[in-house]
Amino acid sequence: MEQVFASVVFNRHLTGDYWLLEAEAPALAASLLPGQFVNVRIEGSAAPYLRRPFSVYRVSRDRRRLQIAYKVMGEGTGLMTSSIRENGRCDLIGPLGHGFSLPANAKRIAVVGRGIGIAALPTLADEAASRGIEVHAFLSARTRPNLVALDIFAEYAFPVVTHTDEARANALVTDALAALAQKVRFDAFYVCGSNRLARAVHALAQKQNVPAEIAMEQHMACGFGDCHGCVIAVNLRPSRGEKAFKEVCHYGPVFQTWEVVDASA
Amino acid sequence: MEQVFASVVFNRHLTGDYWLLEAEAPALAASLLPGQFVNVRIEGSAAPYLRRPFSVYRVSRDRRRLQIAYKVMGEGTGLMTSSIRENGRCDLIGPLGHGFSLPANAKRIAVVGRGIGIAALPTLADEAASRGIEVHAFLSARTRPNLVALDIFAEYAFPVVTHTDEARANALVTDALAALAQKVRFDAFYVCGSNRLARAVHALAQKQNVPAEIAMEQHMACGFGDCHGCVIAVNLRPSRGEKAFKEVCHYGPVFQTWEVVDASA
Amino acid sequence: MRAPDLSTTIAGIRMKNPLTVGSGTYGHHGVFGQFYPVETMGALVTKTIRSHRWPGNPPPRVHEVPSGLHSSVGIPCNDWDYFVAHDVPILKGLKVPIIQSVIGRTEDEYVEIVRRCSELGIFAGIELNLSCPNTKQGGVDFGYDPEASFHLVKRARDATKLPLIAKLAPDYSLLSRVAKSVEAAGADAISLVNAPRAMCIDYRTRKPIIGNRVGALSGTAIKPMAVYMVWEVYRAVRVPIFGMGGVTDYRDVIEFMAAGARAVAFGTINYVDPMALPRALEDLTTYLQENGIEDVNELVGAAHDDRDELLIPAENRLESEVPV
Amino acid sequence: MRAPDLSTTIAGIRMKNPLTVGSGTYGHHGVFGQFYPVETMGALVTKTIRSHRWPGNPPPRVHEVPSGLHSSVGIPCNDWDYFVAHDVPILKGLKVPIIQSVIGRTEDEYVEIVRRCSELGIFAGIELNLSCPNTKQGGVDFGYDPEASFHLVKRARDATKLPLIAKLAPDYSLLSRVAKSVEAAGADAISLVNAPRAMCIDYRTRKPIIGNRVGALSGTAIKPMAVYMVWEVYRAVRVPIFGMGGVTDYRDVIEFMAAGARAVAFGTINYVDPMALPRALEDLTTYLQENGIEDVNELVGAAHDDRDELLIPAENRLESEVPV
Ligand SMILES: Cc1cc2nc3c(=O)[nH]c(=O)nc-3n(C[C@H](O)[C@H](O)[C@H](O)COP(=O)(O)OP(=O)(O)OC[C@H]3O[C@@H](n4cnc5c(N)ncnc54)[C@H](O)[C@@H]3O)c2cc1C
Ligand SMILES: Cc1cc2nc3c(=O)[nH]c(=O)nc-3n(C[C@H](O)[C@H](O)[C@H](O)COP(=O)(O)OP(=O)(O)OC[C@H]3O[C@@H](n4cnc5c(N)ncnc54)[C@H](O)[C@@H]3O)c2cc1C
Ligand SMILES: Cc1cc2nc3c(=O)[nH]c(=O)nc-3n(C[C@H](O)[C@H](O)[C@H](O)COP(=O)(O)O)c2cc1C
Ligand SMILES: Cc1cc2nc3c(=O)[nH]c(=O)nc-3n(C[C@H](O)[C@H](O)[C@H](O)COP(=O)(O)O)c2cc1C
Ligand code: FES
Ligand code: FES
Repeated sequence: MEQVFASVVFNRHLTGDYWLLEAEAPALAASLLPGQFVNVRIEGSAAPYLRRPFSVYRVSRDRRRLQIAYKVMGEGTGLMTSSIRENGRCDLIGPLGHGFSLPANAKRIAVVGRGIGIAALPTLADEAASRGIEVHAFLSARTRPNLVALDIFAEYAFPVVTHTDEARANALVTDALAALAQKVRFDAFYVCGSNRLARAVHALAQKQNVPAEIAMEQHMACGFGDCHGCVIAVNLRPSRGEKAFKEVCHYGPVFQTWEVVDASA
Repeated sequence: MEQVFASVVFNRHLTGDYWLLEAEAPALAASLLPGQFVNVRIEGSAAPYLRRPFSVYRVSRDRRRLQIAYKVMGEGTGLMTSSIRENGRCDLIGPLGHGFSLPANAKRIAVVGRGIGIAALPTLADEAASRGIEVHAFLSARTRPNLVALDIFAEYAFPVVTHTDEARANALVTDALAALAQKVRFDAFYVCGSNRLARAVHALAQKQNVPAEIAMEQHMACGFGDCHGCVIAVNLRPSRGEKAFKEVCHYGPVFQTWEVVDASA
Repeated sequence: MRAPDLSTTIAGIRMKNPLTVGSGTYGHHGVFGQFYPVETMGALVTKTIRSHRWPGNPPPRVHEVPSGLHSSVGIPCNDWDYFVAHDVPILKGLKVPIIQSVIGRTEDEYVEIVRRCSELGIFAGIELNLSCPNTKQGGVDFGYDPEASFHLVKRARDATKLPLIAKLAPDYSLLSRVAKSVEAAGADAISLVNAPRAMCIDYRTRKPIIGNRVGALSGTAIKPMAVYMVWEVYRAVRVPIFGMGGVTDYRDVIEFMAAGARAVAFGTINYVDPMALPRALEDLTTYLQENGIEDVNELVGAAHDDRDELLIPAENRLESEVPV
Repeated sequence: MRAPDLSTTIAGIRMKNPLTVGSGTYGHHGVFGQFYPVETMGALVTKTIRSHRWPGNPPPRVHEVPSGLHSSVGIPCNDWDYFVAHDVPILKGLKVPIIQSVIGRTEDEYVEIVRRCSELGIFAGIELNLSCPNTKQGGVDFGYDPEASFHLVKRARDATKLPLIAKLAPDYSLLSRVAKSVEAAGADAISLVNAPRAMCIDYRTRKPIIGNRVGALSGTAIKPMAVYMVWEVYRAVRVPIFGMGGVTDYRDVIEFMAAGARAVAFGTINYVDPMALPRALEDLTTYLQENGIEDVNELVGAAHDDRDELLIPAENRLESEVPV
């Protein structure tokens, strides 16, 4: 983990509400594990005050560059579109947190993402691909253009099931996963970006007795464990009961689904 | 006086440390008097918090557009260069304050400016020219490129004496004025941008018994008289003695030199 | 859908909407309505006046800080005769309830100016600016001393029949006690916060920047503290609250009302964005409509799950604790 | 030119430079030096610990505000055995004076944790975080009550021979009196300011944003108030001051020192710009050189024209006023 003033390769509109930022940051890119994130400072402006956390979307093959796919939400991400410029620099801290783990002999995994949650999945897909693991993607978003990363799954010819609210407002993309899981065996599930999907994935994982991981979000001040600001309530044992607050930036962002599903209820 | 969201005609580098902003603001430009100022809000950024006051540098012949010549000093003016864009809008309040007055039958006046103080003089020169009054300009700056407005005085073929610190660090541009004033009669003096020059002009004006005006600056919060923040100490009588605090934005920015020279001493 | 009811009554003063201005932040040398009709607001709070002429503090008086204004104007004031001759005729012409803010250096000065203002018969209420050092009692501001503020408000109470509003400055240790004191002494409402004391030092000269050395801090920067204080005082007293401190738009108005304010004042923002108040009024109306809220007063205290399950402990709320 | 002398001694603790960190703003689950060697700073102030396990406050705990951070973490804490087993060995390895911050819910808890920390023999000093509601005395924070803080510091004084620093939260009405109380009770230094209480309310839900409802405000926004308070306390007491509140760079360090701080702590900025402290150290050195200042201690109190011509009135400074 370190602070890097990365030189910006590009920062441009990606698709839908998303922008894509690519920066040269070998020190971070080289050691980054799937599911880890970086914390971005918007320089040259007194506001926003805090950094903004983003999953690393992709690492270049030579592991010198990394990408962030970010949705324009409020002041911070709005300013990112205008103030982070090609050939300029970008103040990054990373890699942060604990990422996804792939079971040792996994053959096939399912990744489930919704909205900006999808942005956490490509690094996992890359890692799985490099280990010869087959990835099935189940991606959901409000609108079709907001389904980022379709091109990445296509690169590997991984099967992708998509869902948009425009098309089928009340269905869940995990319905397709549940149906498929009756036929083929998945060695692990991964989910990100929706509580509803997390609950569905968790239920499925429990039924099939396979591990399931979830990448969590929480408002952060530091991103590197110093402020104790980004806690969520987690179950200390799968059977529930005892709970504790854990920092998403330090113990997460990736947790076992049993740790977090229903923990704050 | 009103608030106007003026449409920006251009905002570009002028010369030296100066930028020139031109905006379409008929409501302000139509009624603007020489020496009045506007208060600019930098929009789309939480910082800076306050508006920034600037003399109006020039009004277009059709009195629909106005210009501001501003020196890049700190955060506010720095952001003005990047955030105020062609065809964008610019939040202005004006015209503000009391400007210069030209004696009824004046034939010849002298204007003395240093640094950003020079930016207050062109509106006066325009007005003088329109009344057939001859203007002698005595302009001083740190470096040659920071002598703004030379082109404007040249338009009218008004004689200009310049001075830069590079050339003659310790001399005053008013030395030339003092010398000239022994030969030709000036009906009024105007000075802006330097205490030293103000004292010299005031001394000369007293000796020759002609009116002398000075455009003052003070840190401001509102610019339109509501906060009482921008006071300076002024003499209530030419003979000095009694003093009072007066708001630069409301009673000024233009004062008689006797009101302010040595008032705070 | 029915247009929401924006009117409110605070300290017996009927306002057609809950928006007003912080004393000293609106009104130009006796000229009001430079940007919009003063009648747009529910009530007008005027700049604090004294019973005597006062030049105010030496310049520089204002200095920008991140998200705020550091200032020390010192409440300059013309003499009473000038006020009567110059300001009163203008104020008389305004069709809006006027709350005149006053200050004194001693109890007697406060009482004197309250009496005079009362007699003019043109004000809807009087706001006591308690942020004046009580030189007889060690120089602590009246508003920072539960006993001094009690006695002061009591004497002012006896001097006028007009609604009396006590304006408090930010504080932590004694805020609720002072609030209870002024309530017990007969204040009809509490106004808070005034701008807290602050200082900026120039790192080059290593001297204070403001002429008075000590100044105030106002604007966005103080809002989270001001909201907290309104929330705390709402739990400590029953009189209504004028909330302020860093208000910039309708969202801030809602924030202060939810914390417990019945009316909300625009302060420093008037210098920067003079149309902020009328715009907030429009946006607030839309908000109420969109949220199906028919009466703006429903917002008051909405952030408190249960007003009677008070966070500040019961002992602090006993009437006996109030100095008498 | 000679390199300026940056060293200082505060509360008997020798620091090689006057820079330190605010408790709770530096140090990652017992890991220090994530970005630069912890030995860069003159002293390390650790996160406040309690004598017992405590989960801290419910999320959300942090919320951004203009120029600042609104937060309520609630000082989560492992139990003492964990601290001894896990943190102490790490702290022992650091080559920097360590000031351990402690808190309790009662006087006894404070005394207990002070005693335990003392006995470890690894600390250069102990900081008493006085921002805890004194539930036995109506729930006002110890640090907001001159008497309670006097008694607490006195008992802590008796429980340890280590330098004792009393950390105060922002206040207006009683700040100087509390400062004098803790000085009279034997505190060797005063640390100020802790983050003031604050609240943000979501205008959509009209409920407080932070899980604990009430949170703190820290960062740039509070700096002008913090500088004022250091300035005021410098005039009220003779013990040295650790100044903090919104420090971001060397200019802020100079500002706090000129106001009266002998050491200056970096707080919230550590979350945002973790290299702020080492950069400020470098810039401060350059500043001293460029200004021909040979000893950094010359900056202390430079904003006061005359320390003995005090603005806060003499009565407030009488020793007899201190509650005993
Ligand atoms: C570990 C992690 C990974 C993330 N990865 C991505 C990603 O790859 N792509 C992406 O588009 N977004 C991602 N997010 C969410 C992203 O951080 C927020 O959308 C962003 O901070 C919004 O900033 P803003 O100023 O535009 O919005 P505002 O709403 O104005 O932000 C206000 C405050 O809320 C915080 N905040 C707002 N939304 C979130 C959120 N969802 N999670 C945490 N804090 C939030 C901001 O950081 C800021 O402090 C991630 C969040 C976390 C915690
Ligand atoms: C009536 C009037 C007319 C002016 N006309 C011009 C002009 O035509 N061209 C031009 O370049 N400048 C002019 N100035 C000065 C101009 O306002 C400042 O240079 C500008 O505000 C600096 O802002 P900043 O954020 O870049 O600098 P910073 O130094 O970062 O500003 C910090 C604060 O100090 C204030 N401030 C700084 N310098 C001055 C100053 N000289 N006068 C008043 N406030 C100041 C700013 O407004 C701001 O509040 C004028 C000032 C006044 C009062
Ligand atoms: C320049 C200035 C002058 C002020 N004058 C007065 C005053 O005369 N009387 C008063 O009670 N409050 C005065 N205030 C305080 C405001 O009314 C208000 O309480 C405070 O600024 C907090 O609100 P804000 O942050 O919205 O400005 C003044 C504030 C400023 C900034
Ligand atoms: C998230 C957070 C946690 C903090 N934890 C502590 C703490 O445990 N003990 C303490 O004395 N102060 C604590 N503080 C207060 C800081 O040490 C400091 O006094 C305050 O934040 C003001 O400085 P700043 O504005 O530079 O942050 C904390 C502040 C923040 C923002
Ligand atoms: S964001 Fe600071 S501990 Fe996680
Ligand atoms: S700037 Fe507000 S009165 Fe002049």
